Amino acid sequence: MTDIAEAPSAPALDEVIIRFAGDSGDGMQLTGDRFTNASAMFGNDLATLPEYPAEIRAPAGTMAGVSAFQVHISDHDITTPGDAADVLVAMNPAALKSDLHTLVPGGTLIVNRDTFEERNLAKAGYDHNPLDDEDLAGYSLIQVPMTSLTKEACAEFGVKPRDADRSKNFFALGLLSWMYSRPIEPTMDWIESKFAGKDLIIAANRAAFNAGHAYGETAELGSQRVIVKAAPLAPGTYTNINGNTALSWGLVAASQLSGLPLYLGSYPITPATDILHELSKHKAFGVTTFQAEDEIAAIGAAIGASYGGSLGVTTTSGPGVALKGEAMGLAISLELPLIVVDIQRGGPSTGLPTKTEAADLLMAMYGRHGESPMPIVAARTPSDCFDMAIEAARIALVHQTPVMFLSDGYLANGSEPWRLPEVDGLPTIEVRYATEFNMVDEDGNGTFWPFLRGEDGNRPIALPGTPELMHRLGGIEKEDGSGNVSYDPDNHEHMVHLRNDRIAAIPVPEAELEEGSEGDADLLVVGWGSTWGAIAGAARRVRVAGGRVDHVHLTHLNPLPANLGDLLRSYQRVLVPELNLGQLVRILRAEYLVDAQPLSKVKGQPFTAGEIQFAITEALDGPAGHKEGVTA
Amino acid sequence: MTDIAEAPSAPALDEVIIRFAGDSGDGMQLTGDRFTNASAMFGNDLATLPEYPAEIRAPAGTMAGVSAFQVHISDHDITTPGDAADVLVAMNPAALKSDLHTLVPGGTLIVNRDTFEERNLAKAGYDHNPLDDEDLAGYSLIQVPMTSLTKEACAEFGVKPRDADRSKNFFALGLLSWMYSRPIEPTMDWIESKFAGKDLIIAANRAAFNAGHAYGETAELGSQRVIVKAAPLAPGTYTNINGNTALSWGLVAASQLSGLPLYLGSYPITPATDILHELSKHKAFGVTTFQAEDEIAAIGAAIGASYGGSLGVTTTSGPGVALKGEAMGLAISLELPLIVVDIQRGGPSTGLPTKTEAADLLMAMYGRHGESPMPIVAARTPSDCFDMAIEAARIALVHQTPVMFLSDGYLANGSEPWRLPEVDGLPTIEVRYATEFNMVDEDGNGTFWPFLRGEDGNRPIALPGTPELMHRLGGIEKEDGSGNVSYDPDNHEHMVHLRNDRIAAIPVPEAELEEGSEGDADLLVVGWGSTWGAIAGAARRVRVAGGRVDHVHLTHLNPLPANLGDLLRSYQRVLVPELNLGQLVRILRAEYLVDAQPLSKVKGQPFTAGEIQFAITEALDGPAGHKEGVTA
Amino acid sequence: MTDLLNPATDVDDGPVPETSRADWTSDQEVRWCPGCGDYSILTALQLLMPELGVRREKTVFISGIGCAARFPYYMNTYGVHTIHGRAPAVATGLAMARPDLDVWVIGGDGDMLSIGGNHLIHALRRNINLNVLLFNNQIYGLTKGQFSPTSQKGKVTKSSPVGLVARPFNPISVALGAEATFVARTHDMDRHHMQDTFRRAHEHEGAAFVEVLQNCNVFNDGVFASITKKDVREDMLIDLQHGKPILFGSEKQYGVARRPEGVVIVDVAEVGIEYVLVHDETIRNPSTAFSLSRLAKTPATPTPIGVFRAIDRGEFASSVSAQIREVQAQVGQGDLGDLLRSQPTWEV
Amino acid sequence: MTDLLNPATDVDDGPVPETSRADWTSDQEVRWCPGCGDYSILTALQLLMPELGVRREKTVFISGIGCAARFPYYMNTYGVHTIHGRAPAVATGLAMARPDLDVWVIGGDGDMLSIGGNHLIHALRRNINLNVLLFNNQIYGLTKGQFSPTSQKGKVTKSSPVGLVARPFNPISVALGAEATFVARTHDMDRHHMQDTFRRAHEHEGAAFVEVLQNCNVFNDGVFASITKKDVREDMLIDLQHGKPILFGSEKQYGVARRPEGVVIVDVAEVGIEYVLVHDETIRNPSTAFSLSRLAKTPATPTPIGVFRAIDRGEFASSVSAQIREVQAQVGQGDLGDLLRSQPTWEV
Ligand SMILES: Cc1ncc(C[n+]2csc(CCOP(=O)(O)OP(=O)(O)O)c2C)c(N)n1
Ligand SMILES: Cc1ncc(C[n+]2csc(CCOP(=O)(O)OP(=O)(O)O)c2C)c(N)n1
Ligand code: SF4
Ligand code: SF4
Ligand SMILES: [Mg+2]
Ligand SMILES: [Mg+2]
Repeated sequence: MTDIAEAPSAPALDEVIIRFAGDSGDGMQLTGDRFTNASAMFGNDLATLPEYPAEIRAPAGTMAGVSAFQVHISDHDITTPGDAADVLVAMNPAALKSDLHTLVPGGTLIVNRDTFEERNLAKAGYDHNPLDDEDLAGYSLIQVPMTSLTKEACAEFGVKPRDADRSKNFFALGLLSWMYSRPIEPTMDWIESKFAGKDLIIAANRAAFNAGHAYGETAELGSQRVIVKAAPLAPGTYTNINGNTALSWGLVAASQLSGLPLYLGSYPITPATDILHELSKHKAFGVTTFQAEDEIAAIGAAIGASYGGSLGVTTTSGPGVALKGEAMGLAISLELPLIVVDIQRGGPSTGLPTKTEAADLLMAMYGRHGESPMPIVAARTPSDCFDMAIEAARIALVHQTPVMFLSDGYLANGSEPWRLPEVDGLPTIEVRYATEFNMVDEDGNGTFWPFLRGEDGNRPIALPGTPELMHRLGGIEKEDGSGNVSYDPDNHEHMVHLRNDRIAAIPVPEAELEEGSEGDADLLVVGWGSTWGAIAGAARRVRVAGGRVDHVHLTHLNPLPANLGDLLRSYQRVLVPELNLGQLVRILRAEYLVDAQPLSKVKGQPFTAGEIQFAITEALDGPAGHKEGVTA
Repeated sequence: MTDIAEAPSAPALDEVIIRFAGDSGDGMQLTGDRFTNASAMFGNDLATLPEYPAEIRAPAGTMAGVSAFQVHISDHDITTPGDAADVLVAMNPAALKSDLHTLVPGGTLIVNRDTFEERNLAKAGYDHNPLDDEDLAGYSLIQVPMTSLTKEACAEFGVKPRDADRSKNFFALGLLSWMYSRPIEPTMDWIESKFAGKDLIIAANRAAFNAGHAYGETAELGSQRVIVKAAPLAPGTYTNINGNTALSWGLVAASQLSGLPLYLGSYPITPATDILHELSKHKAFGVTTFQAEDEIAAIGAAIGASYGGSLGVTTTSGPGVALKGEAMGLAISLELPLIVVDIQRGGPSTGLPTKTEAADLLMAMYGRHGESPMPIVAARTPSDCFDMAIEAARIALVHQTPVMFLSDGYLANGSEPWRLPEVDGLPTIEVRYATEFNMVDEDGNGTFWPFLRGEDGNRPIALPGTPELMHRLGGIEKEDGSGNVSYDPDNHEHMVHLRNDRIAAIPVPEAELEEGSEGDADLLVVGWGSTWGAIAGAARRVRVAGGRVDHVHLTHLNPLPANLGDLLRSYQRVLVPELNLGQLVRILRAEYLVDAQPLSKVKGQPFTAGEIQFAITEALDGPAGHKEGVTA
Repeated sequence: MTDLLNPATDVDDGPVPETSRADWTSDQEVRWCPGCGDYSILTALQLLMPELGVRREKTVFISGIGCAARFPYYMNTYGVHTIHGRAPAVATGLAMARPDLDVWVIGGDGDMLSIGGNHLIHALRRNINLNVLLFNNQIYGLTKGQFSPTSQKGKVTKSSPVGLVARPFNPISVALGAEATFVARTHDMDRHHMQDTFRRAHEHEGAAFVEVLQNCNVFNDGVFASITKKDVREDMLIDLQHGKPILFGSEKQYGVARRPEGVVIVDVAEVGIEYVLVHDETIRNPSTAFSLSRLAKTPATPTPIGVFRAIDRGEFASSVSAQIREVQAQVGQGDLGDLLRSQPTWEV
Repeated sequence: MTDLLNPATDVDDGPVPETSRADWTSDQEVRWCPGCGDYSILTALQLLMPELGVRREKTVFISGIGCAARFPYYMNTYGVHTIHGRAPAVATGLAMARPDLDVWVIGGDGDMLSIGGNHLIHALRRNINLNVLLFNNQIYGLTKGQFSPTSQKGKVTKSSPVGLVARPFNPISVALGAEATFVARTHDMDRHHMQDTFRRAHEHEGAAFVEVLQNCNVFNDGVFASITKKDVREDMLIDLQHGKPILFGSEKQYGVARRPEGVVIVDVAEVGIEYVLVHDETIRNPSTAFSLSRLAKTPATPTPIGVFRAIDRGEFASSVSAQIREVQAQVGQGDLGDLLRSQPTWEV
């Protein structure tokens, strides 16, 4: 934990939610990221929510171009990036206009005053300067001429004003770092290493940062300075990680744990592309990445690699999954391991590519022709993507099946502190291949039957290259045992049931109530995926207010935990918050005939804890087993 | 009705089930087809079940090469091709071996004795001649040297023995026509017109047919001759039609009724290809057929044509639907009319291409990313495909949405007599396009908003070519009203709900109990698709035996009929027979929380009435609302 | 029954009104990065359209997904921004259903040569009346900088951090290998050349394929600079002109001549002008055009631009409707009642 | 941590055992129509394999769907009958994961040029080590007789009852347009020519593309008869032989010569043998090979067979693993603990 020697006496807050908003060109993602990292190094618990436009660079200064980064830091364990911001940094009028609604009443509003001039105001659609508005009276408004102060500060290093302009985000970062007593070194170190060799840029960014810091110190903002103490995290080594990185590392880990080379077949698509980028860097681990011509080729190649003995993975988002349906059916029919990663985004169709949603669950369950069951796992937090990637690999490799891994845009890009696991403590994944005959043919000679199952119900996989075990696989119905093409009606029925049963029989952990649950509350909230944080936060608040609510969070969506039916039936009311129109809730109702009710949000944004808290409170007040769903 | 002057005194049967089985090269489909047509012309009610191998021509004489055609003819209204055959015609040993199990105990077995020689016996895997077996004692075995008799008969017309061999199926047809007192003229006429110009072939086929007929007359088979009288069908003009033809004609009719040109974008796939073939013939109706490079291009082109003002249709089977998911999402987002036809077949993956199954319902419901609802209709009999094609077009065009049409291999190839509808009685489909401004812009000028909905909730479709109404559509989320790209969270939520609600609000007919149902029976059987005949037949039998069972058959799977929930809840027991592992039943359970139970068959074959009868009887005996599904 | 085929085709709309660039400009804010080459292509087209004598309402832009594919939003015509790679397929259906329309297909190198490669080559093979503009920036722009099928071997991108292994497609060669009847190349730095090329594409009956070299200044800046920058163009761009000897260089000192292995660049003074190849777009055999497409392997050596090939061959959509018309001429308009009675029937 | 890349590559399996045709024949009953051209292709390969000095267990046949795609079932090797059109994609993954294997891809003209066209051209462009055999029967066999992308214009099929409107792909031209490094054609009537061609494909480092003219006697009987029947072959097939003048005819009286528009057929006596083109498979510029691919427009005029092009260019899969090896040589085998600590960390 880094020491903040300079601000021992600043008043302490238990948490704060800060939102940086500016033009896409203003570097807000970087600013947020740096603030987050400094806070992480300082020891806070935290959660982040980056939000950026679908355009590469929407016209500067417009509403469409606004990019924002929200970070929640605290001295205790938190689960979401926060419902509303305590502090909003608005780098230009468009950012003010688009994001003011995210600021709590009475919150601190820091604006870059220099940008509130005619051209920018017009681009944002203001016909006057909102800084003069009464509306802002309800906020604690701090106007800072960030651009000009940055230029001034940079001038002495010989940085041209135009170039200096690019450093104004470091001014904002410096100011906020002062206000929240963040450590300085991590940011300085990062600037040095990131821009190594570009001395002028280093100088400009440092100067801007320092100017911002000094501005806080000197400009009578003294009263604003607070500290958010480190959180009492479990001892260990921490890093701040986002979901896509955690997922990538989890796949690398699974490769190491199983002893199989990792093969990624992928086609770029937001918000999954970063996994391709990340894994492309890890050639040292023998990782092969293949950017295919399309999503179908990507999964096709992953199937080919898997057939050859690699850990075959394909990563994509909803539109890509919609294209891979037929190929997944092939992997199911071949009974080959494979991981299909879906980083869900707003749909349907192209939808909202950079926004989050979780509306692909039913497609994951049913989006293939014929009876083609496939296990599904879902991560709950950014760091959980690491564990679930290993779990997906375990299921795929041990049970010889394609597995769907569901994440979403919020987990993919959001980050949290992660206590690094002990590498040696990670359980190995045992993969066995056939190397010998398992049958005797009519003439009494040894032969190999690729579908003659062992006790575990698995078919023997003989990798190409294995002497004597040559055999043919295919997507046409096959005779169980010999694997020969078979049009026999009874065999087909047997195989359809077998494929179904073997997936249904995959052991998954029992559903366990989340911390704070009592087991006999008035309401059970059932969640899956990235809603974990918001539900957990909401449940806490409800409990604090005296409400009795329990929470169970599903990591395995297919098969479902064996005890889930009993668990659900033991509650009078079941509420299922989802970032869709109610998908898991349909599965639960069909499976267990319980009157679970949906809580739906489809705005391209994660739930806030407040939204779920409200719905829980409403439900607690309402009749048990009520009929109508609620919409956040 | 054709008169059978020659056999007035033959004893009458109320129905008979005949199965022709032989090598793929023996022309069994044609034989069955001709027998069916003669029976149809004669006035019987009938139902057929063609079954052929996936190979074009599997090795002659082998089990894999057996092709069969079952036809059920009766003097009363029937609904299925029959549970088991009363008569089996086996043209070779392989056919006997593979199809004997379909013959009722004591049934008539007619074999082509000439083929029961060493080579053919070996190919079928017999080490002796089964005609000598005791096993056959339980059947009424008629051995006819069909090959040699055919050759003899043909010789006088100068037909070479090798060529004559090809006519032996007409010998079988002649023999069966005699036995069941079928009219001769339709077959003779057909031979003349089919082989017009090929005099030798005409002579050979006629000679073979006559020889078979004469054989019955002379060879002491007198006792075998029976008659199945005409059925009391409603007056009208009838034709014998299969599902794919009916579907094709229904699409042509929908085009005429809506005044929109029909555009089919398709890629060949069994068992849907015949629709492409059929529609390719109907250029006189202005039908455009486009065989695309793949399924995605096929639906893409259909969307393009639909955007241009055609009735856009794409036809395929399960693997093709699995590829079209992303494009369907586009059509949903664009709110454009489109029909997606899925002729379901055995799955998963390549599965059983020539066999029937109905396991694509959940894919039809959910097989797309994001919230992308789409209406679904399903045909219940071959001729119903005509009506449902018009219904699908009506929904697509009036409600501006892609519609999924579910049929299956059994409906596609099976046939039944169809009373032709009055063309003038078919209801027209009103399609309206925007031709004028519907908005005023900031400057007070008229402008066009492509998503400014009318009272019916439909967006105004302006066809390209319409002056002044130029606008842009896209799959990115759009602002309701203006249609501009919008990343606004509230607008997205509004649009997701809107797309869902507008499909949910499509008016569909109330669920009505089938004939014979009483409304308060002990059990309700809920069916959809091609199971109609078997369920109806089973329900009749149960009622005859004193059981109380009702039957409702769903033609609209999404949205479901408004009264369905109440209907289901009014029964103690609900049984849902499906050619899958239980798909509709999941939807019903989730939707209505009723303990509906599945009855599952996945053998690549339709249900027999007997199988369903058995399950109904079991269910009637069991406790109400029991937990475990049954498997036929 | 009524004649349902292409009802819109026969309408006489009177003379085409005069239009200006503004008439072809939609009210949508353009959302490319400042400095993106796509802007100049847009300008070129918006300025060209008024000259083509076509109606805005008869003009449709169809695109897939990518930065390039945003194009339709900015044209005040009909337009559909479809899904990644499928624009040629959607456009094919539209062009078949509506031969009266002028259909343009816009897409990037990823959109049309990676995921959409198959639709593109089949559209070219069929020779359907589309104007296909492929904006080749040798990168995936919208997804922020992965290599594309036209990226140069060795290229370092986000998905090829130690350099791209595969060799790129040459879009002109691909098109010619796919039987394209009109194949051309232009670039975003020369508005007039773009306009000339687009005009020719528009005039072509059948599928017209144009590769537009386009600068992505954010993820692949300057990749064509060594051939398209004003000061190097004379030496680095070989402007193909029908019927003229293929010459380039400030003094037209270089030319293109046939050699056994294909065409090569020669010093005119050395070989003599009579050995310089005279460009003929209309040779039915695409071999010479193909050979010209192989002149430059990377955008660092002299590169031909202009029309490589332009031949007449039956247009697909009109041939399809002609078949329908022919059948109708022979048997008349279809009658639904007759259709239902076209199989054997019987009366009860 | 262990080296996970391609573990199977390094094993030394000792000398390759002698095999016979029977060893390469699986126990599956062959299920093509009697008389189908696929039989002779199967025979050719089963007879060739023992001569190639390869192991059965190191040989994999990957196919899509179609009659042709049934092929893997009949070879006593490893094999996967995948889904329609995707064989080149699946094979690409396998060949990348397992460079030790000899991977063959089999498919029909529909499988590989219609639905699978894009995967094919990308596999050829990347130059991945696959032996791709396209059985071209100019028809969809398995679905019972629709036209394919290689069917001749005007062809009457079940889906083109009044004649096909579109013009076909020339598979050789498509492959050359897609940067293929090995391109050849053979036919099902000449076992020795098939074997020579397949052997060459096998020996090629990179993607080897072979078009096999194949008779579908049920749905497209005799479509190649006018060039492949024994008695016409001499006059109708132009056997390309590296380093030899391209001659054909019973007395080698015809030859192929260059002309401005491409290569053409000439009367040797008229032009003189010195003007006859000497075939060179190894020219890096594919223009001449492309030109040769345009000699015959329909299978009714003299048609070149043999190897059109065979050049060396970096193989894809080995380049990809070489990159990995290089990184490993520089930074060592990855360590999971280090990876987890590769971002800034802090201790609590
Ligand atoms: C089915 C699908 N796959 C992937 C994507 C993601 N995606 C959007 S644009 C694009 C490629 C962009 O490159 P290019 O086509 O060259 O266009 P540019 O942006 O360079 O103009 C990709 C991969 C998508 N939207 N849909
Ligand atoms: C996704 C999908 N689409 C369509 C089909 C149907 N199908 C099977 S094989 C085939 C084409 C066969 O033609 P070709 O590839 O030329 O092989 P051939 O049978 O002629 O050897 C088609 C369209 C399928 N199995 N899967
Ligand atoms: S990313 Fe590149 S191609 Fe896309 S808009 Fe920006 S500069 Fe243009
Ligand atoms: S249909 Fe044609 S290609 Fe297929 S097996 Fe029969 S003859 Fe061969
Ligand atoms: Mg690009
Ligand atoms: Mg073929």
